[in-house]
Amino acid sequence: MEDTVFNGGFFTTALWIALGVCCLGLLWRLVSWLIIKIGPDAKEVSFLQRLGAAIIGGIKAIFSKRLPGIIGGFVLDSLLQRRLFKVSKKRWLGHMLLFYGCLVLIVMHALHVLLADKLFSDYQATLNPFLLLRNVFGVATLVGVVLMTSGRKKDWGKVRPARLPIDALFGILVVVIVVTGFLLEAQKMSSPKAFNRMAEEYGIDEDEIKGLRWVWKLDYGVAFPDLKGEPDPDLLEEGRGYNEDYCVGCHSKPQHAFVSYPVAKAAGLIATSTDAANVDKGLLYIHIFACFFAIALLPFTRVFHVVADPISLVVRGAASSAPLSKAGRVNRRALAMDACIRCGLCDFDCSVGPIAKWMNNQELLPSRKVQATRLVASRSEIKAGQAERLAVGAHLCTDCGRCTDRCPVGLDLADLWDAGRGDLSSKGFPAPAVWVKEEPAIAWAEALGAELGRVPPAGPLTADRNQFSACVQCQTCTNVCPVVANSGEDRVDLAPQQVMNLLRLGMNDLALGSKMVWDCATCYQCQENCPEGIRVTDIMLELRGAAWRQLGPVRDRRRSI
Amino acid sequence: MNSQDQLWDVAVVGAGIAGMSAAIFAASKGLSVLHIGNGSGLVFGSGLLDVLAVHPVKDSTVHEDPWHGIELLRKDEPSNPLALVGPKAMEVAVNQIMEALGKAGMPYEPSTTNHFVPTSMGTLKGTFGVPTTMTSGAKAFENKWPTLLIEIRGLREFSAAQMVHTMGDKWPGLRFEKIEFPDSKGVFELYATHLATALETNKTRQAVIDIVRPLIGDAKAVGFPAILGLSESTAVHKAFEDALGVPVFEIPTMPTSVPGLRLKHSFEVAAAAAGVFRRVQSVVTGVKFDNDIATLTLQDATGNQEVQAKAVILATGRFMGRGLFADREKVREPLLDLFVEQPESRENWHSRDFFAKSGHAINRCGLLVDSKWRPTDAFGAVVWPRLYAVGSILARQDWMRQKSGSGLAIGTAWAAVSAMSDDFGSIGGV
Amino acid sequence: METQVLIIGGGATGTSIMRDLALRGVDCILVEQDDLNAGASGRNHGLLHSGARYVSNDHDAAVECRIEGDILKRLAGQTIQATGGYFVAVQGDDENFIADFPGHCDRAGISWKKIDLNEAFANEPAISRKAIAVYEVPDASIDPFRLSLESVAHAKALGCRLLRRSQVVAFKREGNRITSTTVRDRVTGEEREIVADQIINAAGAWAKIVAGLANIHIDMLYSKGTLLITHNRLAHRAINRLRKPSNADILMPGGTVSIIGTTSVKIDNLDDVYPSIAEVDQIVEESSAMVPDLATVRYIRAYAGVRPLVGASGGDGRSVSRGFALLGHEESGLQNFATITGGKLTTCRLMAEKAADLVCERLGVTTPCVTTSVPLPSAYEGRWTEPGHAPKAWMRSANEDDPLICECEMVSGAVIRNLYNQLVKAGDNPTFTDIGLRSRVGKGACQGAFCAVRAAAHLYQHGAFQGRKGLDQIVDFFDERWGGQHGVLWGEQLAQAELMEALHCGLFGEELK
Amino acid sequence: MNYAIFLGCKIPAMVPAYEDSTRAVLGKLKVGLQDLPFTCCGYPTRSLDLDASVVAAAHNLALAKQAGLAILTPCKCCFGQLRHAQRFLEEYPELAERVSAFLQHEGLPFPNGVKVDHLLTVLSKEVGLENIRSHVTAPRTGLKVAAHYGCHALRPSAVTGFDNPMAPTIFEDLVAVTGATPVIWPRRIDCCGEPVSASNPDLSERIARGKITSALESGSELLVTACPYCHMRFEELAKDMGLPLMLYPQLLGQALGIPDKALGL
Repeated sequence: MEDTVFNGGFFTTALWIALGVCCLGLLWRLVSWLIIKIGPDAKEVSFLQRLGAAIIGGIKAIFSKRLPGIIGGFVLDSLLQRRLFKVSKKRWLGHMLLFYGCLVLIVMHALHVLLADKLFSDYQATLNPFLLLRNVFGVATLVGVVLMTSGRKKDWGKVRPARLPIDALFGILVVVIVVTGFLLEAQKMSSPKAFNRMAEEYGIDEDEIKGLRWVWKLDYGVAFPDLKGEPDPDLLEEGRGYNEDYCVGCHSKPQHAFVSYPVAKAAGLIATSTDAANVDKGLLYIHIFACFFAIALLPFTRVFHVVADPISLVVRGAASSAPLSKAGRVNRRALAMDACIRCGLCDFDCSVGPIAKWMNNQELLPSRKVQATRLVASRSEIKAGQAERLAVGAHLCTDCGRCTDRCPVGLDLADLWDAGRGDLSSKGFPAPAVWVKEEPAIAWAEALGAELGRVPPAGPLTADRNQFSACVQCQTCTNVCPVVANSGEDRVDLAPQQVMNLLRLGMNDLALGSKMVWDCATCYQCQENCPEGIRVTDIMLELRGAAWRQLGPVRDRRRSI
Repeated sequence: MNSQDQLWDVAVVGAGIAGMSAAIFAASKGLSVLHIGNGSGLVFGSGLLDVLAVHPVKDSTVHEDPWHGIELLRKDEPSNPLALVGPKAMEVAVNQIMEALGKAGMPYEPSTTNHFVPTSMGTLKGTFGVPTTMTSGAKAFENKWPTLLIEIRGLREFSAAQMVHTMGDKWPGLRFEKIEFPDSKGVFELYATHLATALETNKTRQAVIDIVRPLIGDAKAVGFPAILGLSESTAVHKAFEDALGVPVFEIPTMPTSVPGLRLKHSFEVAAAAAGVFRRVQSVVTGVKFDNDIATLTLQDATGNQEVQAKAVILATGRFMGRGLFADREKVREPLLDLFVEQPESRENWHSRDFFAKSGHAINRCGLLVDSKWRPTDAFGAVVWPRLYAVGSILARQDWMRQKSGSGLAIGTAWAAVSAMSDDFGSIGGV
Repeated sequence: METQVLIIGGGATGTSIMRDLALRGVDCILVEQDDLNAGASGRNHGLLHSGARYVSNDHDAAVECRIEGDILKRLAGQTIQATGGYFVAVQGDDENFIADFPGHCDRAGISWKKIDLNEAFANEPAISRKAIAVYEVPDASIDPFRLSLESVAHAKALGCRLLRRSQVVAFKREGNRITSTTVRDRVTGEEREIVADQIINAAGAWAKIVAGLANIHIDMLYSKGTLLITHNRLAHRAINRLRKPSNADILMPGGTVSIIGTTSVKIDNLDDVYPSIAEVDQIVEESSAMVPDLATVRYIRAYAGVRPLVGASGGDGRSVSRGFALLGHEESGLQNFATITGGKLTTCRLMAEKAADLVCERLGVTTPCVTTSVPLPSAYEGRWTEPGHAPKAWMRSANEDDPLICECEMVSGAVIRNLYNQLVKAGDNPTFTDIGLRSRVGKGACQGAFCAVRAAAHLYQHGAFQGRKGLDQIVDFFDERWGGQHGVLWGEQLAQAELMEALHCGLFGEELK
Repeated sequence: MNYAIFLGCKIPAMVPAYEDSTRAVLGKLKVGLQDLPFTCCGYPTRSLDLDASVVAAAHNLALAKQAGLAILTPCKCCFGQLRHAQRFLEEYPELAERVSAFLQHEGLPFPNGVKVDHLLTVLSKEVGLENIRSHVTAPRTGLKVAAHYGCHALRPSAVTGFDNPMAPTIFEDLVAVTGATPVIWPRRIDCCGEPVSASNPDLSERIARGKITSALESGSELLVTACPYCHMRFEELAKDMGLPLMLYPQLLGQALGIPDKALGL
């Protein structure tokens, strides 16, 4: 029957289309690693340089002394998922079941003509151990899917790693393929029609078939509607003889199909009607087309990481001794876009995780930032509000490198964040310490005044009148300030006592945009030495927060005009 | 070591000159000293240590011999704390502090009389203890040496031109030159401390020397605003004298002055050397006494703590130091609500003339003490047997007009610590 | 010297008359014994009345204020901040008075709006939570120094002259005319004669004394009013107590500070006008019912002005009409002498118009008054009295020759030099006090202790000062500033004053010079 | 003695030798260290959002509280920030309430009363100078060492309680224990320049250069730091200017006879 399916023009066409889409997709993704530009330095390298870097890198990796290490790393990190194992046993188990379940099914079942038949001389889908194994791996796949998707909410709380609908679709496809596989198998087991077709193929005559039918009803679970009651023992004995002669060579006992067989038994009652309704055909179509669809979809979902990740890990292994060339780095970042599976393990350990939760800004988390980095690099315009959230994420990152350490696929995330900040910066969203200095303080004050009229105090310290009432204008704060002392020709616009004095005068607006506020080294000399106990440095820090909150929107609005 | 874990011999509250001196004196007598206060008031110091220059204030009589001044004071104002300390104790005390400061990096010229130091305002300041970096100024004026004063563009509080204009009639050979400090191009406002720290590096110092050397001409001395180094002033000053070949002196300026910061720094080092345990940023919010032990409540960012001491020295200063606080009704001593001798009503606090000849009455208000420097109530009764008060918080003095601030602080600290250690001897406290 | 009109007194009235006449093409000289706005014109709240203050007891004055206020807002807007004003009644205030207030406002044509208490507290957190009613009216703040400085600048541009520190010491009378006026320069002591066709006595509280020199008696009452300046600005709007006018019931924003006043104390002698300790205490205690912070806030200055009240013969100064008096003195046989006095800062333009009308009629000048239509030009010398202007200007234009001199009010060296040089050019020998009047120098927390030193150094560095002038000026300036600090020396300001004395007496020994 | 070691973000990523040498030295001196799942101390966030920075610190303090441990951090900025957070939690009760609710949701206690120490204070006050001296087997006699204090531990002293902010001695004492000679140099308590290295690199370098010059002109042969930020600021520059640079536990470790490799040298 399979042959008829594959020989049919329709199926073949569909398969070729699916394979074609898959190949084009793969090609597109692979090429994109040499095209996507992330980081300000990406503009400095050409496509050819990047191609060269990729090829040379690959050759170097193969011929380097590190090769055994790379291979070892590949085995441990890719095949055995060592990094994942360290972080979460459950997720590791899920991942292994899913990946190897799928892999075996593909090798042994889907591509048996190409692979299994050649690997195993005695390969027969209906023979043990293959019959048993197919069920085992089918179940493994399903268990893997369940393990991978369950309990995530509990692990991550409110903060969730990024998900795309297309990834969910692919997951559903996998489940559909496996489930329809089981159903199809069960249907075949219980189907008299299938039995008749086989009998016909083998030219079994009328007499022989009587006993055989009983044997297949009792031992193989075929639901013959007309066989009722107990069989004649002789007839059965005879049938068993025929079975030994004709069938056993190709058919193991279906009980080994420990999933399909019970299903078949359960489905036995309606087997005739399903036969009549050609359910087998329907299931087959679903099964096959789900496979085709999955093939076509593969390069466009995160499952593509099965291709990207080993490459990423190899690159990591190859590069860990010497830094990559600029072109290599740029390629690497592009590859990261595909290699990132958004597993969220980086989020789990992110140093600013608590801050992300508190600020309710998931853009602080690495798994989101990978996407954001790509977004920023690929768009010429970013909406102000969105950019603001992205910028917070980019600028609050502490560069602790834990995400890079934890990443199961070995991405150099630290480099990616750096590049992302560079891109944000060149798109007009540098760190506040940078953009505040774009305009003199007086210009900020005028812009702010035009919008707000009256500028509210920067915070509790600034609002506290008694802070400044104690000031006797002695300028000790400035005298001990290393910033004023070392500014040289790039003089500070306002000395610390002048900032304090503006606050005393109630002219917060003039202090907000001051360069001094951002050049403050927060060394606390002023605060320590103030004879009146004014918390000069704490106030500077308070002003930074206020400048960011109050001047940021002004800047965005002015930019959008 | 944590300050709350032990019973201290003495807790000194306040870290101006008086508190610093009291802590150093007490520690050098072998007492364990807990010293509370941030010492930031010291930045207002000029580095000069006055003992007594003016008496009587209403006649503006300036004395060259401070000991003679104190003798006169003893006759005219016998209850003035300076008179109570007396010239002998004063001399010992001030010399001891000058020595301690010298060891801590701020040496003073040995002295027996007042010196007249030219100030940035163009006035002459009669004072006793002169840092070695300033002594040649007094000599240059005294001998009317032809002298060059250096003005630095951007240093706003100091104009050598002003000094020359103001003092020129009494000092004919005085002239000035204006220079640009190295690497200060485009900087509008310079701050003395920054120049002082810059001069502690060879490159900047050499650059200034190279600028000044050709300007000296016939000058026998060169005066700078007080910017010759912060913690290394002796070395910087010496380097200038060596390179310029004439005496070099600093001129005391407005606060925040470099010598004020030096004084603060040197006192901290001297206190540490004497074994004083400092709680710099704590504030004493309450003191309770029982028979033998005082319990002080300290407040800092980590909350309240209690420490215990056998004796307490109050050196919290006047209004600037928060040792006294005036509301509209009266002057109070905020920590212990001690009795404050003061004018009857606010009408009498200040004269309507800022420079009134006899000064302002409120400046003579303060705490009254017995012969052992222990605060008393209005009727002369001691508040607690081992609570002492020193420095400007004491009544019946006007240190600003008498030019006696440091002497008052150091002398009373010395006298009180002496009285206290006698008491410790009698109770076997040490 | 000869001129058509001699104006005596450089307050808001005198300077407005000068400008009014100048605009009509009449030549005039203004003589001022001290400096501009040295009297009541410089010692008030700086409140441009909407008129609401007077609706209950003086309908005409209320209407006059509304009309004049509108004219000034339109033509001299640079001197005015449209702060708006609240009238606030607190528990215990007269309920009938509160209830009648809106109706009175309507009758005077003054717009008002009842403000929900919570909204009022949100807008002006300083208001007492014991407030029971709040109305909003279009009060504004006016800078009287800028007004006078720019009026003079305008008049001078049109050819009129100003003689500061010039005191009238005698009039020569021939028949029904004063033929010559003797004026003494109070700095040099020199005397000179000024021959004028007409003389206007606009000497404010001193009008009685000036008239006395011409043997004319004016029935005049002196009412001293004391005001306090806080270290911070406490409210955005003018906050008036909604009750019968009494002590300490107006809190005015003055740029970066607030001004609370006043009192009303009858005095007989103009030589001794200073804020007494008792008045200061009274203001602090009474005002805190309306704005509780006033009980604890840091005050930096106190000052007192004298209200000249004409035509009364005793009784409480406040109940006398604030309306002004224009006296032609024809009854005393003089044909060329007139006195204008009384009135309010808000109505100074109107007073000037009336006075100028009178002398123009006597001179035969028929050009009508144009001060209701010609805007007051902004002038460099008037710009610096506005609190908060100097820091902005400095931040815009900072350069190497322009360091900050007054850190409290952030007045830069260039401003001080320019003001100084302008006065020198006008033939004066300027003092720090003169510069202080034309800028914010010395008006901040330090009250001159730091800025006077820097200002002197700066002027020496630029060659403007010679000899001992710097030290002399510093000492004089402290004395002048001390007068204002004296009344508020407790708490933080006392500590600040102690620092000032420690530096200037303790360290520099300036009292010994 | 047992501490939760708080490495912060910079040490593992940028100055791993600091971690190695700290662990080696403390191991030798029998100070027990435990690793907790700490996150960012909040210091980098303080410029933009005070509340968030306090939460970040409180989260870590709460982990230590839960484990019943005091915190030891080798980073002066983490030290200062954790101390500051404790102060802000006291100063702003409303913020403390919100933080408390947040931590409760995470299953963590409110972190009052957690002891926070810097490596140097632990060595000086808890381990004790005499105790350390008794372990010294290879004294660095004759070596002139400039100790760089680091601002965020020293100041504001009211918050950090590290040492006398004007005339500190703790670091010199610890240098002396190794047998080396501490140099009192003019700029020893000044800023290293690192906090402005991103926003104003020129300024940052001028400050750092000034410090190194000051150390060199005072005759120092080695500059010692005890903070990853300061260390990073000096790393390249000190080498260029000819002043060797070490982390304090490296210097101490050598004196204790720990092999260089274990100290990350």
